[in-house]
Amino acid sequence: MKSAVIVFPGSNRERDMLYALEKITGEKPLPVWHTETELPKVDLVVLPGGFSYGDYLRTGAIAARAAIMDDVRKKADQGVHVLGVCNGFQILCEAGLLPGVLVRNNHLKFVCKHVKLEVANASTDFTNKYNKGDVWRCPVAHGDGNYFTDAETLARIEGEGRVVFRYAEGTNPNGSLNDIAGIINDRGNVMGLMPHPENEIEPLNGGAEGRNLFESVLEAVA
Amino acid sequence: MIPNDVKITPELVAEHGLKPDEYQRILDLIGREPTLTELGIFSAMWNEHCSYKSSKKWLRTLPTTGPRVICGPGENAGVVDIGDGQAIIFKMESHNHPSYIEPYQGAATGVGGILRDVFTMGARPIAALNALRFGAPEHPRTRHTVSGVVAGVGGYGNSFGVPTIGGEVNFDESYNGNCLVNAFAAGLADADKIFYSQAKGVGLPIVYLGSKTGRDGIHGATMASAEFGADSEEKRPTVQIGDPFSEKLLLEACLELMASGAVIAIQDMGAAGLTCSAVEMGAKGDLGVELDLDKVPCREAGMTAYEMMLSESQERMLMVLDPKREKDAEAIFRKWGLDFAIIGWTTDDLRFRIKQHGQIMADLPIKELGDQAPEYDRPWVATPKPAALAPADVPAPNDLSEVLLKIVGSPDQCSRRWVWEQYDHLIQGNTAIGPGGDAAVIRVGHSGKALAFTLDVSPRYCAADPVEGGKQAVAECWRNLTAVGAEPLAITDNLNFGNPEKPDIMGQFVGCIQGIGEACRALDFPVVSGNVSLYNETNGKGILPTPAIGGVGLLPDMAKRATVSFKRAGEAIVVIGETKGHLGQSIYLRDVLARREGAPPPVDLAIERRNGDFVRAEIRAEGLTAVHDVSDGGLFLALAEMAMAGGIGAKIEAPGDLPLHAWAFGEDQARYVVTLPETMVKDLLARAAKAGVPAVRIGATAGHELTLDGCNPISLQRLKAAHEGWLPAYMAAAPAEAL
Amino acid sequence: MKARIKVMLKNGVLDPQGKAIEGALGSLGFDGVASVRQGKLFEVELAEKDPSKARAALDEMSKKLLANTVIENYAIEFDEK
Amino acid sequence: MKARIKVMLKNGVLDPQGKAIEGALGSLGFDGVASVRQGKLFEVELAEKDPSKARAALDEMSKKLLANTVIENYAIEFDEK
Ligand SMILES: Nc1ncnc2c1ncn2[C@@H]1O[C@H](COP(=O)(O)OP(=O)(O)O)[C@@H](O)[C@H]1O
Ligand SMILES: [Mg+2]
Repeated sequence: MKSAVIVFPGSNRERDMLYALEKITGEKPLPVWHTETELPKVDLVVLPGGFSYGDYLRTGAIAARAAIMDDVRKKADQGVHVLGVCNGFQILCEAGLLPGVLVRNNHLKFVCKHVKLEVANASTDFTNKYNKGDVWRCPVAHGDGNYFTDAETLARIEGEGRVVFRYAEGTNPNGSLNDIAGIINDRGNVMGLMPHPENEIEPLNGGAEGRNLFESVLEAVA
Repeated sequence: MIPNDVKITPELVAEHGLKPDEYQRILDLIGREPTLTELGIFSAMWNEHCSYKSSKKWLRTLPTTGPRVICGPGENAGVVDIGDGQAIIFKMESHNHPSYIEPYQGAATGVGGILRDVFTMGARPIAALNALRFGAPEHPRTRHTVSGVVAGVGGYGNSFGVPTIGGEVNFDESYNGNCLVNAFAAGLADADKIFYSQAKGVGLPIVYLGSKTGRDGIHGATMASAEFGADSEEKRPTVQIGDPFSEKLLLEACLELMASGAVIAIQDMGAAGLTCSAVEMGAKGDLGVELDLDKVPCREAGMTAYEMMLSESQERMLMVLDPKREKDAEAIFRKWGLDFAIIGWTTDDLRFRIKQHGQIMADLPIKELGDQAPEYDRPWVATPKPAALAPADVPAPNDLSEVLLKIVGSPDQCSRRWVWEQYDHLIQGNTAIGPGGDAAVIRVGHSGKALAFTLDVSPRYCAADPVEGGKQAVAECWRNLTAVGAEPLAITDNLNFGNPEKPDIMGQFVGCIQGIGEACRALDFPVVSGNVSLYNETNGKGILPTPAIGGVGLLPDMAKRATVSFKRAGEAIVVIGETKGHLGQSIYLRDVLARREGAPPPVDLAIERRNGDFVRAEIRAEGLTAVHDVSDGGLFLALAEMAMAGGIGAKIEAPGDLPLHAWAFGEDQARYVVTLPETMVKDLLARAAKAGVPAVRIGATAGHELTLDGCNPISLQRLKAAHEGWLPAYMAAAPAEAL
Repeated sequence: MKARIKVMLKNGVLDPQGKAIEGALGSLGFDGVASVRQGKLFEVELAEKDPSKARAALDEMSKKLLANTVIENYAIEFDEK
Repeated sequence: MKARIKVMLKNGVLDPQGKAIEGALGSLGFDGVASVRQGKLFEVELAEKDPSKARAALDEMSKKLLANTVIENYAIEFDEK
C-alpha cells in the first residue's frame, strides 16, 4: 500500500506515523510538505498528530487552510482513503471533511494516558480487522479532544453508524459527546480519531491492537 | 529612551547587581567609564548565573571525565558515548525565579531553554524530565504555582514533541516563596556530528536565527541571581513568553542546516541572550566579534542597544556559517518560516564591538568579559554533623498499617499521576518505561538498545548533613538506573541553594559538592554538565539545599529491563542489601512524628556499588521478575508501591531482630526489593552470599492485600485510593490553568 | 486602520472553558455569577484606509479563518476615531 | 446584569498566536495586515444589579482569575442598556 503523511509546521507525531506505516505496510510512506499543491498517487493520505501552527487560533484551523488541503479534498472526493489522527482529526473537522469540532477537554488539561476504545462500527475500511464491540487499549495525548456537534448532526452520524470508535469502560478522557473517539465521513473513506493507534503497534507499547486499523486499510485497498 | 552615554552612578551600578569592587574591576579592565550598554553587558556576564563566580572554585573539584565522556562541562550540554557511533547529549537547568513570578511561562521557557541547549549541539531531543519543588501544600500560593508550572512544562514539551518521562515533585515550606523548576533534556546525535560553540575563522558571518528580538526578560539573568524580597511583584514585566511552535521549527531548521554541513559554530541564546552567546562563541575561538544591531530582527520599534544586548526573547540562535553556504542556509530557514539575518562578523582583534546607527555602543575586550569575571572563594562554615538518632528515641506507632496508609497518601509520597498525565510521555513511540517507575527507559534505534533517565535528591538529608546528602543524591540516582537494569553512565547536576554570601549556606554548597564528587568518583559516574542556582531565598530564609542529580544509564538489551510491579502471585520477595532500621531524617520521623532530627542514613559507596552491580547482573541474567530500589519511606513503602503497580498483594514476615517500625520505615541505603519464582530463591541467595551481598527472603506475593506479620492487612484498594487520591483532591481546589 | 473582531461561540455550543471558569469563580467565593462564556478578541491593524473596504476584508478574514462559523459568531468593530 | 471583560496581552509581550495568525492571513492572500494581536473576551452574567458593585466584583474576578496580570491587561465593559 502506498501512503503519504502530510507534514505541517508544528506536526510532531509524523515520525511516529511514518514508522508505523512502514512497519505495517512494508512500504516507505512519503512525507508531503504542507506547501505542496499536489499529493503523490497513494492509497492512503494521513494527517498526523501534533500542534500544527502551535494549535494557535483553534486547533487545526490554520493547517486546514494550507495549500495541500485543496488536493486532500479533491483526493477524498475521488475516494482515496484519508486518515486524521489527533491533530489530523482536528484539521479534517476544520476543513469540513468531517462534521463537528474538537473543543478543549472538559477538565481543561492536556491528557496523556491509555484509554479503552470500543469498536462501534467494524464494517468500515479502517476497522474491518476488528469485530464490533471489541475493546482495545490505546493511548491518547491531547488538550482539545472533546468532540462536539449539534444535535441534528449527532443524530445523523449516530444513525448512519458513522461513529467508529467510542471511549469505553468509563475512560472518556475529555468529555466528548456520546464518548465519541473517532468518526467517518458518509462515503466511508475519510476517518478521524483522537487516540494514537500509531503508538500501539508493538510489544514495546504494551499492546499492538492499533495495527488492526492500518491492516484494515491495507486490506481494503488491496 | 535611555541614552548610551548616561553618567554611571553608584546607584546604577548597584541596580545592575554589581558590587563596588566589581565595578572597580571593570574600570581597571577598560581604563574608562563604561557606556550604559557596556555596563549592561558586564552585569549580564558577571552575574552569578552566567559567571558562576561563587561556585566555580568548587565545581572544578567534580570528576568530569571518563572513558565514555565525549564532552564534559563547558559546552551547552554534556556528551556521552553510547556505542554504535551514537552519543547522548544532556543537561539540566533551573528556571526557579521566573517560575515563581509567572508559573506557566516561567516553567515553559525553562523547558524551552534546556531543549535548545541540547539541539544546539546537533541532537534530536528524545527525553525530558523535570524536578519540581513547591511550598507547603497549605501555603496560599502553592496550588497556583503547581498548576501553572505543571501546565507550563507540559504546554511546552507536548507541543515541541518530546516525551516528558520523569522527574520529582516535593513540597516543603522552605520553598514557599521560591519554588524550584529544574528541567532536564536529553538528545541523540551521531558521535561524529556534534556541534560546538567555538567560532573558527576570521571574517566569517555571524548569523541570527529564529524568532525576533523583543523587550522580553531584560534583566532576566540578573533577576535569576537576585534574592527575592517583597518587591518581587515589581519585577514582573521581565517575564518571557515561550513559543514552543517556533522552537519546534527552530529544531527542524537547525538539524536540517547542520546536516547540510554549513554550520561552523552554533550557540543558543539563553540567559543574557545576544551578549552571552556572542561573547562565548568569540572568546572560545580566540576571536573578536563585531555586531551591527541595525541588522537584528526586532519585534518592537526603537529598541536600544542596551535592550537588544540584554533581551531574553526565546527561540533564538547564533551561528557562524561557512560563507559559501549562506544562501542554502537562508533557504532552509525561510522554508521553516524563521528569521535569518547576518548581524556581524568574527574579527582578529579580540574586541567585542557593538554598533548601532553607525555608532559604537560598546567596545570591550572579549576574553576578559568571560575569563576576568570575578571569582570568589566565599567564606563557608561546615554544617555541624548531627548526632545519629538512637533507635530507642523513635517511638513505634500503634498500627503500622495505618502509618503506611498515611505515608502513601502524603503530599511527598503520593502518586504523581496528576502531574505526568499532563505530559505527553508516549510521543516518539519509544517509551519502554514511562513515568512512575524507578527510572524511565527510552528505546534507541532498533538494535535493542535503550537509555534510562532519572532525577534525584533528598533535600532533607542534604540539610542535615550536606556531605552525606550529596553522596546520597548521587547514590540514589545510580541506584534508580541500576534498578531498571541500566549501566549508569554519567550525570548532570542542578545545584539549588540559598544566598552564598552567608557562610552557613556556602557551607551547605561546599559540603554537597564534596559529597557529590566523592560519590561520582566511587561509582565512576562523572558529571558532564550542570547548572548552579543560588540566592534561592525569600526574606532572608533559604531553601533546603537541593542539588538535583540527573542520571543517564545504558541498557544494551532493552528486553532485559526490570520494572517495579509485582508480576504474579506466589513469587518470592527478597531484599538485597542490609536493613539496619535507620530512622534519622526519615519520612516516618518527619511525616508521622513531625520531627526533623538526627543524621541522614550513611552512604557506603563501596557497598552501594557492590549491591547494585549484583542486582544489575541478576536483571541481565533475566533472573528477577520485579525490582524496586528502597528510598524514602523505607521497605514498607517500597513493597506497597510494587503491590499497587502490579495489582497483587504480598505476605511479609519481618526478621525479628529489629523493632518492626524501624525495619519497615528505616531508610538504609543500597537496598532493593526484588521478586522471583520461589524455585530460584535458593540459587539467588547463594550467588548473593558468594558476592558478599546481604540478601534475605521476606515473603511472597499473594492476593489483594498487603500483610505485614503482626499488623492488620491493608487492601490494595485502600492503598491505591490513598495513593492516587491526594494530589487530584488537593488540586481540585485550584482553578485549572486556562491555556 | 485598527479594528477589533469579536468571536463568540454560538448559543448551545459547548464552552468547556466558560463552564470551568464559572465553577472556579464559584469556588473563589464569587456568588451570583449566572454564566460565563469565553470568546476571542482580535485586534487587527490594516493598511486599508477605506472603512467599507476594510470591513469587507475583515469579514472575509473572519469567515475564512478567524471564526469557525459552524460554531462561532463574529462581530467587527472599528476603533472610535 | 451583563458585562464583558476584554483581556489583552500587555504591549511588548510576545503574542505567538497573533504572529501565527498574521502569517496565516498572509498566506491566504490577505495583504496589508500590519499586525494581529489575540486576546480573550469573557461575557459574564451577574445577579448583581448595582453597577458600581458589579464593577468591583468583576475587577476582583479579573485580577484573581480571568486575567494573568503579569502579562495581560483587562478592561471591563457593561452592555449598553
Ligand atoms: N553544577 C555544575 N556541574 C557541572 N557543570 C556545570 C555545573 N553548572 C554549570 N555547569 C556547566 O557550565 C557551563 C555553563 O553553564 P550554563 O551557563 O548554565 O549553560 P548555558 O549557557 O548553556 O545555559 C555548562 O557547560 C554547564 O554544563
Ligand atoms: Mg546554552
